[in-house]
Amino acid sequence: MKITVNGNPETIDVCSITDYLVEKGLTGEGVVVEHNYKIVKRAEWQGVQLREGDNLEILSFVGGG
Amino acid sequence: MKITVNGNPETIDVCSITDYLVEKGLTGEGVVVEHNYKIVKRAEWQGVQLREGDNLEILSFVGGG
Amino acid sequence: MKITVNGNPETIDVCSITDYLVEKGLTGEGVVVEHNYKIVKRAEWQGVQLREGDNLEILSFVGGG
Amino acid sequence: MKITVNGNPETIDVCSITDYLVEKGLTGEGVVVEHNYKIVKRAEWQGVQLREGDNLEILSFVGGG
Amino acid sequence: MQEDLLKIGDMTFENRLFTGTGKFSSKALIPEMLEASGSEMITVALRRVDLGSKTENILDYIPKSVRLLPNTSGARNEKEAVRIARIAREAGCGDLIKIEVITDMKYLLPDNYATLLATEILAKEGFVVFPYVMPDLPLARQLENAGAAAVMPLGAPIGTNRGLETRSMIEILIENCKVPVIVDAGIGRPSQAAAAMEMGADAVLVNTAISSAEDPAAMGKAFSMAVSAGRMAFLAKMREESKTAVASSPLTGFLD
Amino acid sequence: MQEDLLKIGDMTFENRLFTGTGKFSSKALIPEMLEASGSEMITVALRRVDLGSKTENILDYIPKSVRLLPNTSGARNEKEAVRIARIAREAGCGDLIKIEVITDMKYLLPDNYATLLATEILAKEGFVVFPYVMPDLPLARQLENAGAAAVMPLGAPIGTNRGLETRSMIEILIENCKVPVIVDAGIGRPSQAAAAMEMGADAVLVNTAISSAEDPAAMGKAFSMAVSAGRMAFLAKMREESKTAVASSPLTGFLD
Amino acid sequence: MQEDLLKIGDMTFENRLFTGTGKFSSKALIPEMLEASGSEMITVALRRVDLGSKTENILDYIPKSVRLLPNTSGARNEKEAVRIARIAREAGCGDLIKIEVITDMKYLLPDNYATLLATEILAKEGFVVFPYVMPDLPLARQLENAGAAAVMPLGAPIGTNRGLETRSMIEILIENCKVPVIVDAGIGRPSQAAAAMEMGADAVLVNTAISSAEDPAAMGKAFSMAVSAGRMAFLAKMREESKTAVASSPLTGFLD
Amino acid sequence: MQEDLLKIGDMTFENRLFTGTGKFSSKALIPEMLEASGSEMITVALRRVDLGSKTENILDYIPKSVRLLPNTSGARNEKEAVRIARIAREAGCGDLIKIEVITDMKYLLPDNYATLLATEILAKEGFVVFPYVMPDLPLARQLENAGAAAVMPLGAPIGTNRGLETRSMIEILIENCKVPVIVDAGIGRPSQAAAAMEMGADAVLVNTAISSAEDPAAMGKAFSMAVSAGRMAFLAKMREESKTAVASSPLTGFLD
Repeated sequence: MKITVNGNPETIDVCSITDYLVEKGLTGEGVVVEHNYKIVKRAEWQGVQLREGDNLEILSFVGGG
Repeated sequence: MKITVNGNPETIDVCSITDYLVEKGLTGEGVVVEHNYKIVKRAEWQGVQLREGDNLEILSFVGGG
Repeated sequence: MKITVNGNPETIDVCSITDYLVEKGLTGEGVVVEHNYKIVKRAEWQGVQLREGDNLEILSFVGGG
Repeated sequence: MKITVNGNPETIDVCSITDYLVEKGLTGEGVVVEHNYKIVKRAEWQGVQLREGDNLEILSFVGGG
Repeated sequence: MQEDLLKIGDMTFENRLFTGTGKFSSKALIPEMLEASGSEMITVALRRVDLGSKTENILDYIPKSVRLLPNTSGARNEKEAVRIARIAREAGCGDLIKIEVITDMKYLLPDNYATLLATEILAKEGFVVFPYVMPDLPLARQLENAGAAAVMPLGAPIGTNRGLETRSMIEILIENCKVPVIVDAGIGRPSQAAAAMEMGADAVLVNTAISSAEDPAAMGKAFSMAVSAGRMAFLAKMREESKTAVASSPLTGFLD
Repeated sequence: MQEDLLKIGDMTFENRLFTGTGKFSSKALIPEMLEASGSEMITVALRRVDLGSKTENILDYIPKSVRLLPNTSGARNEKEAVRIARIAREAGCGDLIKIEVITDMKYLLPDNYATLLATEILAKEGFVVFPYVMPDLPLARQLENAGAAAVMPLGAPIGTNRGLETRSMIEILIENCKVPVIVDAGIGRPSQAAAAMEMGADAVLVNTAISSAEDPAAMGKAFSMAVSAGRMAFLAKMREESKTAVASSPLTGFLD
Repeated sequence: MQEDLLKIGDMTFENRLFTGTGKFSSKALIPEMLEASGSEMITVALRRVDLGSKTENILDYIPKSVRLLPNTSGARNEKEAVRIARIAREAGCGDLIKIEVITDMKYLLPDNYATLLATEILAKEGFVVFPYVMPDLPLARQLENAGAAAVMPLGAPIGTNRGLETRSMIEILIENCKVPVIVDAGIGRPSQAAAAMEMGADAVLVNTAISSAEDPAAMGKAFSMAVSAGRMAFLAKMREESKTAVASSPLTGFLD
Repeated sequence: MQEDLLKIGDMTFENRLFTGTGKFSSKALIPEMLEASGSEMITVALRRVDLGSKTENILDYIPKSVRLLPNTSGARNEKEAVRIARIAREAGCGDLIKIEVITDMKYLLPDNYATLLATEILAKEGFVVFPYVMPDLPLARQLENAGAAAVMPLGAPIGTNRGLETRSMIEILIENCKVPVIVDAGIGRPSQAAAAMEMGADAVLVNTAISSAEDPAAMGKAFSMAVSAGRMAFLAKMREESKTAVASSPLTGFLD
């Protein structure tokens, strides 16, 4: 199915946010996820199944002043 | 009758704004009048009769930077 | 005969300082002459005959701050 | 006998520079003595007898920038 | 050198020194100062007439040829500023208004945001708005969008005579603003006014330093000359600073 | 305001901007600049005539009404300075001499002591001596005792346009010198010249900033106006700086 | 000297130098710098993960003992700032947020009013808000009323290393603010950081000058020492400047 | 960072802050200050013993590990300076001498030429000479040729706390002198001492600002840290100032 991640289209198999992040190796500290424009708390990642057309924003900290 | 001028109570005889200003010698350039919190154009001064309880603000220019 | 003018050797015919300056077109205001390391006043130029081995410095004003 | 010490007249009994300094309690480190306008090394204090009319300068360090 | 006119709204000015009527020991000094300085615009404030004493009318001391720039001094928020502006216009001295909203009574610093709000309202009503503000580029751009005719950043707190303390922020305004930048407040010496003009400021407004000088007319003339000098130097293109020296006389030894 | 003349030796000057002939792109700009600035004294240097090329005489470009101040540029010690001074006088342009002894070729800083020695000799010979020096009060007093007609401290290295970098030392000279103090070298902007005059300097000498401007005549006029402005402000007594603000409009609220 | 702790909200800091993670040539230099400087709080920014490349996590380079101060860089208005702040908190690094709303892309100057609006919203949501602003007393007071934990005025535009260009406006903030004043942006040299502390600033935030130095650890230590030195001098009460000299040695002649 | 030692003559110093013993409210504060600051060299003056009162010996308050730098204060010409230097050496505290010849009693400015003459004589006699002078490159070169071990230019008149007023002239000394440049006099704040070191000065001498602080020990430590910070920054290579801003956070919008 098709979803949008950080602005880019992507095709994935049905899975939870956790599954997706694990696959991408993005489970580290400081990673934040917006699912369809709503922040999803880390504790709830496992429970959220991604669906066709969903929008994901995956963010983390970078150097800044 | 009693009116308020620049915040102070005053007792005057019935008259127009013009009459009042003439008496006070305040007809010079740059004088502005608010009658009951509304600006009254110079041209209309003559037509406005002061009434019991009216509020007058009489202003003019002073030194300022 | 040979003389030195402003540090450079020159060969000239016998003549006075005035003759030399006239030939060079250097008679204008502000020109100063040292003859054998002594300043020669303008009034005395005519009287000084140049000799073999003489040293002349001819100076004038230029732009400066 | 009379001598001058640091610009002031003083009357003392015959004695050496050392004797004088000991009496004044000025034997500490950093004290310097000029006797009749010549510096006297510490080692030579003992040998110098003060005479009528002598001039002594006794100096030491003070606070300064 | 061809004519160099300052355009603000539909007005043009030859003299880039603006002045103020505050703090003269005697009103009679105002016309002398205007004469000596050649200033073409001067500020005035608005207050209640004192019915008790017979106070002279300051307008009688300002030649008709000099533009009046009423200010909104006394305003503590945008509402009061708007009210004062409307009254000032009613006084029949034109559409110019210097917006001055001050909440800080110690340093008399303007409230930039209230000034922006008042500017939006008054510009819509056809006023030619001169907002007096802290030098702040993002705000200045909002003032331009709101229809301000110019921006008047302060050089230092009013009346301190400390000059261009906010220099670097004003330079940024000058570089980026589309409307004229008029340095207002804090300028205490002609050299400071000249420096503002050399930076590229469009004009300077000086009140205290002139009106409280021992000789206001002479000081007004001094500021006027300094402003012209700074402007002329700006137009005549000054050279940059150089780290090492550059000889003005030939560098050769005398007889080399 | 009554006349304000600068006296140096037995000369008097109305205009307190002195100028220089160095570094003009064309000599023809010199008379224009003198005309525009009204400068009453200008410096020149002395060098060997170039016998090869037909060089024009700089004196042809300086109106007789303007005083010539020959300098001793090129001198590396007091002897050379004295020799150059004597030659300059012989050139028939009067007794004025600006002593300039430079040993440092990067920053062109004057050698104060050699300058003092040359001043002693030349003052005795009847020269009107203008010593160009590092600002240094003890030295300035020795120069006065040696007969200097004025003291010319540098504001910054020659030609740097960096202005009054030595400000505090110059202020001390102004406060303590009996002879006129003329700030020379380093002044790059009219505002800096005005600031020097506001401090109480008696005059300013500007060469590079004027001669190397795109428009020397305009810049000369700008400096002249700035110098007058600064002088006028000095005489009109400016107010001190104040830490906190002082209102120029009534401090009362609008309707209080 | 007894302990001198900085309190912000319910936090306390011994070290008054705050640092940033921007512009290090290698992330590995960050822990060295933190070790050398002893800085107890450091800023970070938030961005989309680059799914293409395997980028290391900056948090791995920041010891747990050092507080994280996420900023809202990238926000162009209050809405974006609020959104970034909420996401940052969700990242599990606490309630601190440095609000940075920038509309001017050349000088990167903050939009004071948008920053005020974001502060109001976020303070209500329990954030400990550090607003980065142009130094402006009236605005700072509104920030205090809005619940800001501190005020962070800029000394000069970000990354310019020009130091305390806004000095006089910052002094006014220090004198009048109830919350801590942290000078942020533009500080390029330890001496400038020391000067800010001597003025009475509560802390200084330095990023570029440290991270882009040839030796960031050494520079971090230099800034840390300078900040302590300035603070210590502020507490030890320095003497005022004096116009004339005051001898440090006895003024008498040697043998008087 | 490897060791960074200051070498003067055959001495080496780890700490680049030199101090003075003048104007302490109590001599007992001197050892505390030396302890807190870690200063390795301190100045003293020489005067007639007061035979009337029992004055304590200042040397009792200076640890043997700290070098003594006697000055020639009180000298009004080179002869007196030489005489004082010889007496000081006789006192058995070594060959170091700070030459201080002052003729101006208001600003206490040194007489550069008399100082040069004294330096020539004393260097020949084997003294390690520290001449205290007005910053003046041509003179500094003559001092080097005369055998001075260092040059000590003043930043501002003694005791004024006005800092680096002569900054640009000192920068020229630092750039061109072969012997160490030690900024002496006028430094009132740690930030000023740090700035001197950032410029590349080899050391700083501070007396009044430390001894007349409310807490001399704390102030001594503050200056010592500031001097180290400035030196460290100088060695760690600071970046230049930049006219426009340079982002420390990614310049992209948050979600771009």
